Amino acid sequence: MKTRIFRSAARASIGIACLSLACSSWGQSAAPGATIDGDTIVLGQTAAQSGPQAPIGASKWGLEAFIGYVNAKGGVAGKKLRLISYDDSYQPAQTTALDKKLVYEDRVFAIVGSIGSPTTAAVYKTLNDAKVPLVSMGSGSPIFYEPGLKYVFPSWPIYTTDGETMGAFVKKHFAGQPVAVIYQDDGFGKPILAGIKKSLGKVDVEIPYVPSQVDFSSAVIKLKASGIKVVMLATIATSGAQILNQMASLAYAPTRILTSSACGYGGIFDAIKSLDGTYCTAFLPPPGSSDPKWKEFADAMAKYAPGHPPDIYAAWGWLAGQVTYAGLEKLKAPITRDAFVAQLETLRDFDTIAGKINYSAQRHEGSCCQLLWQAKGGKWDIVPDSGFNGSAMK
Amino acid sequence: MPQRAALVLVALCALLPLALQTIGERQVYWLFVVSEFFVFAIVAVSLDLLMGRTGQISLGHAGFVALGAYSAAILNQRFGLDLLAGMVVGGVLAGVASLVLGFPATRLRGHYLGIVTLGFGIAVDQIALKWDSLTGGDQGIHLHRPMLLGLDVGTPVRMYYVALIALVVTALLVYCLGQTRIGRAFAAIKDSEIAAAAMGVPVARTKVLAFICSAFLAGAAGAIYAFLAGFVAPENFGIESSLLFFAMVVVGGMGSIGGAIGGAVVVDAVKNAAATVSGLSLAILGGMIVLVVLFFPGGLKALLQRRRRAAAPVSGLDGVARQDA
Amino acid sequence: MTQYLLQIALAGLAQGSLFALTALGLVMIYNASSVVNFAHGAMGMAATYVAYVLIEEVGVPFPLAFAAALAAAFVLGVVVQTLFLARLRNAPLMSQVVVTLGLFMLIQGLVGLAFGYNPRRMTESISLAPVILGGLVLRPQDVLELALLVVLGIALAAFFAATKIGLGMRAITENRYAARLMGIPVGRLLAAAWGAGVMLSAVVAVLAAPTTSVTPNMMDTIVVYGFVAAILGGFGSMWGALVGGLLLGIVVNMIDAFVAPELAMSIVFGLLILVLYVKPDGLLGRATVQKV
Amino acid sequence: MTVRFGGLTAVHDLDLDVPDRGIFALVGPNGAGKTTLINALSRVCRQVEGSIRLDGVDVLSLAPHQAVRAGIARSFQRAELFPTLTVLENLLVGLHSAMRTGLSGALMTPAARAEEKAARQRAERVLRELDLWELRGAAPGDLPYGHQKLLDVARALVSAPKLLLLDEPFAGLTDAETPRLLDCISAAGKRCAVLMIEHHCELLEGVAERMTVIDFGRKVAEGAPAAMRDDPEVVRCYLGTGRERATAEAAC
Repeated sequence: MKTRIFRSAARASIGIACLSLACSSWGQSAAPGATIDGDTIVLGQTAAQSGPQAPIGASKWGLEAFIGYVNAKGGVAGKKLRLISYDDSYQPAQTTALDKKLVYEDRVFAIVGSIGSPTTAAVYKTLNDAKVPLVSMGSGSPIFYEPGLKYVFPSWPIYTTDGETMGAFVKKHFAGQPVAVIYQDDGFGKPILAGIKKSLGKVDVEIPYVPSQVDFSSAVIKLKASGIKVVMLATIATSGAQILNQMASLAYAPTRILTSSACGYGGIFDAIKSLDGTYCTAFLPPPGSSDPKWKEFADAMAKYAPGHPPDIYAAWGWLAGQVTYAGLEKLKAPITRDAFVAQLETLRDFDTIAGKINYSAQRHEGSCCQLLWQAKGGKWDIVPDSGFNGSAMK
Repeated sequence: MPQRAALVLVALCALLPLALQTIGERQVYWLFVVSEFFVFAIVAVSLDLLMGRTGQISLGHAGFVALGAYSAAILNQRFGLDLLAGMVVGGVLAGVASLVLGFPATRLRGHYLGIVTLGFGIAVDQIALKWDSLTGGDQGIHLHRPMLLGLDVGTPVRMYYVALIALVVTALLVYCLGQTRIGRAFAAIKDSEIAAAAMGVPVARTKVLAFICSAFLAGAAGAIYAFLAGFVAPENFGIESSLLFFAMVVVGGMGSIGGAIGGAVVVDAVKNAAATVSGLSLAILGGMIVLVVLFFPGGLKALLQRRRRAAAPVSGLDGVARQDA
Repeated sequence: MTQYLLQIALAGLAQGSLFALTALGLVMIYNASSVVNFAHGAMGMAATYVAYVLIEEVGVPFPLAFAAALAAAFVLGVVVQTLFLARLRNAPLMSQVVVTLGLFMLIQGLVGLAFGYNPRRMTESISLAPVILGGLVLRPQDVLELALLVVLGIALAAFFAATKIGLGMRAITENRYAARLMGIPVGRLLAAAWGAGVMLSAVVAVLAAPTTSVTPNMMDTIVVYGFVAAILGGFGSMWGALVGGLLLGIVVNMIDAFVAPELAMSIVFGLLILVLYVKPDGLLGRATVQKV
Repeated sequence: MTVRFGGLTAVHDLDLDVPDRGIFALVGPNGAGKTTLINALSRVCRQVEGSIRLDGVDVLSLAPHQAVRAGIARSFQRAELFPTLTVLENLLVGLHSAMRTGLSGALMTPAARAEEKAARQRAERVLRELDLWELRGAAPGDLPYGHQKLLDVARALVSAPKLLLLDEPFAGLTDAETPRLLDCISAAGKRCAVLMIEHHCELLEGVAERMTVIDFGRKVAEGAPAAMRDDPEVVRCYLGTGRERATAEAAC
């Protein structure tokens, strides 16, 4: 009986082998959807809506608000915009599958505003090879800024700029004081550390951690025992909150500077009791600010994405919308991906909610500049004279 | 006859790419999804060999998949090794890891293996993230175009057949193993460790052997996955994936290849259908596991077959729990 | 330097007491029912959400909310035992363990559905300023954790040594069949053991909430360390669980401070494997006797 | 030989000598230490002091799974069959030590297939002898209890042991099933030594050459079954006042 199964299996595999040879020419053509022939431009996004990283998924609503806002004004390049957004739970394996779905099944024109360093890292090369534009991903990871990635357009300041902003500020105001950095031990935390070192020269204590860590007592005790006066935190939101709370509970109050990704969420003043006085890097206006660009965004959120607060995560989506719009704005039929990319590469000092953005054929730089906020009485204030311009395209 | 049904299914799977040609380029996505499913099914079958056949729990099978995927990716990136070499090396490394873990853990009480593998899954993640000079850290590794024995298998269709053949071969191997001395020893240990020992089965060593076989297959599946996705990253293989594999085996009905594959279909479907709501797929899968164990101990397999067997006789360590019935 | 070491050790003891209480609950349940409760952390987490809702949304004072969470945990433990596990008493042990894993996913998923995954902050159990004693910072939270461990440890030991229920539970551990013949209400005692075990998990979760924030995943790390502590203690001995937990707390904090915090759990599991090679029954465990 | 569990001594200083052919019975009241003795001989029970030798081999130095290769096979009081395997497969597990094929079996190598075929023939022969051949594909759980006990004995027999240990093989059997098993055991007694725990003295009289009575782990009497019947010590053991029974049996 077994022999028979084997024989059948052998026969089947030979058949399969022949088939696979016969079919070998399939699936090698360029990605579909490269040219817009209908009256709608479909954009694709992946963002975590579930799992521990779900809060960043709010960027979907910022993008929806932008699309609603543009469509209400008659669309762009004579077409309406539409978004298909999938939940990848912040898992690169899911992003890989979902981007295939967006490109081949849904035939989107471009991937826009997808969130997360590891998730985007999983797909950016494949998308670039397939000549599908990947615009304004939610990450400042240096890998996306490498030259030669023709179809990849990051819009955030690169993470090293974030670190340089902190370092420059410390050098100016706290020169000579012992400083420490707690950083996430990955492609997010390490470039920030590198930026800090670049502008500050040296760091007295460096403490790496992984996101799953919840008890930072030992780290805080170590900093306190070493007499550290300035602590910079290259952390995600939850870890940043845990560390600052630990500091308060151990009666330790150094100068604290958070990275922008750790302080954008709405509930931060509830989550960290000792936030007052804490600094944070930023490339967006503080939530609730009277900046006209923020007001435009907040008003659109209220109108086109009701029920979703205009927070920093939503603003990331809005930023992605702004960049995409700039690439489409002056295009005439036929609208193609290559025309879109060429148009993006002409943008110089393009003003967005995240400041000025520069792209050229040689360099896709994204936002140039960052500054600092400081927590005061339950809201963020911009620290005067704290701006840092990391642009190399001057 | 289940064998005939299996052959028909394999034939249908082999013809699927032909049918998919009618939808043009959209097939790229569907071929990927089904290929990915084949790889998951291999892992489910391998885990079933351990859980369903030998009665040992692993909560870190994604760790073995990760080990295989990383081995294949690193060898491919640095030395240009092909898919087959990646599968062999990945499988062997996973097997070695399982030997180190399994030797102390299986000698002891059954649940130790569950806890130790849980830790293993977490550790693989952490080490892959930390050792970035080798693994690329959180930025992962992008692989070159997959080659298999000199043949370019880089198209979606060819990768589909690679995954399908791997699944068929895995299923055949596990099926045949079940008909041999070693396979019977696995089942004997699951049913009653004491009686198995009295029949001359070296219980601890055989448990480790089952663990190694299972880890080897999972590692080889990981290598295929690496080439299929073209990318490997630590977050791909977290505890969530291990729980998914676990759910596939339980829902499908432990101790059957068809059950494991069917379980993979159901779990994959639930995962995709419920993905957009936070916690929903976790809750559904958890609920399914509880319901299956309480009301359908045979899982999908038994539901489909409707073959009823009388209650098993009191045996082995379970007898302790049964005494108070 | 000594002061620094002492401060780390103190933090280690405080964190270790959480591991110890987790391990204690796991061992209690294991001793009574031979089941390793993989849903242990998730059940404690669910109870913490009860406290969270009562404190932050209803405005109940902390002690009352804490009591309510404990009551909820007890009920949850009893329900799980009587509704799910009691049905499986004739099934293989593995089925019971698999059910606890299913419950882990179910509970975590349901809480995630109801409350989302955004971290929520819960008011500290005691909001006193830290006390500085000879250069050492004593956190009220740490002191509370250690005090609770001592109190609960002694209370449980006394309970098992002296009371009728405690003796009955010990009899079930020894031989469930004989215990039933002796007229011990096995079912009720099993339910009580589950209830009490889950209550311990709730104690840990509520104590840890200010540090971890309240999220569906808040207990994941702690419960894994709880498993390790229980194995170090021989998975069966209450004292072993206590000592194993405290020891592990110090080890983890030492790794955090001096080795590599980002690899803490990997190192701990590496050490655990080594321990199992050298002392298969844990650092404090006794050899077990198989039954035919 | 002495076996202790904590403070309890289940088998106390027992001397037992079994020739290489024939059927020998072990009798005694509940808790006398009979099953413990079998467990000690088959190496399930590890806390043994003294020495056990079989054909010059030191049995105490063997791991539990090595006992079969040394020639010791056993049955269980409650027929510990493997419910997820078929009747035939249960017997094949009994041949585990006699076979060599490792993982290569999954590749169906010629050597593996030849060995598998031989093993199946051997197992089927035993099943035929016991009239169980028709049930070879059934699940053990579907069989009546008597057949399960029979299968348990067959599983021990298939490895052709030198010493066959049977723990109450007749308990739970119907009157119709008893003679079948009795024949089978008598046949086995011609090929090897059979050490059997049994309560029914009438059953033993026909088959057993010698019987040893133990109580509280000590040897009380020894001799031919017929003679034992009138031994005052034996009578006292069985008919004696209802003493508390030790639970040693459950503990091993």
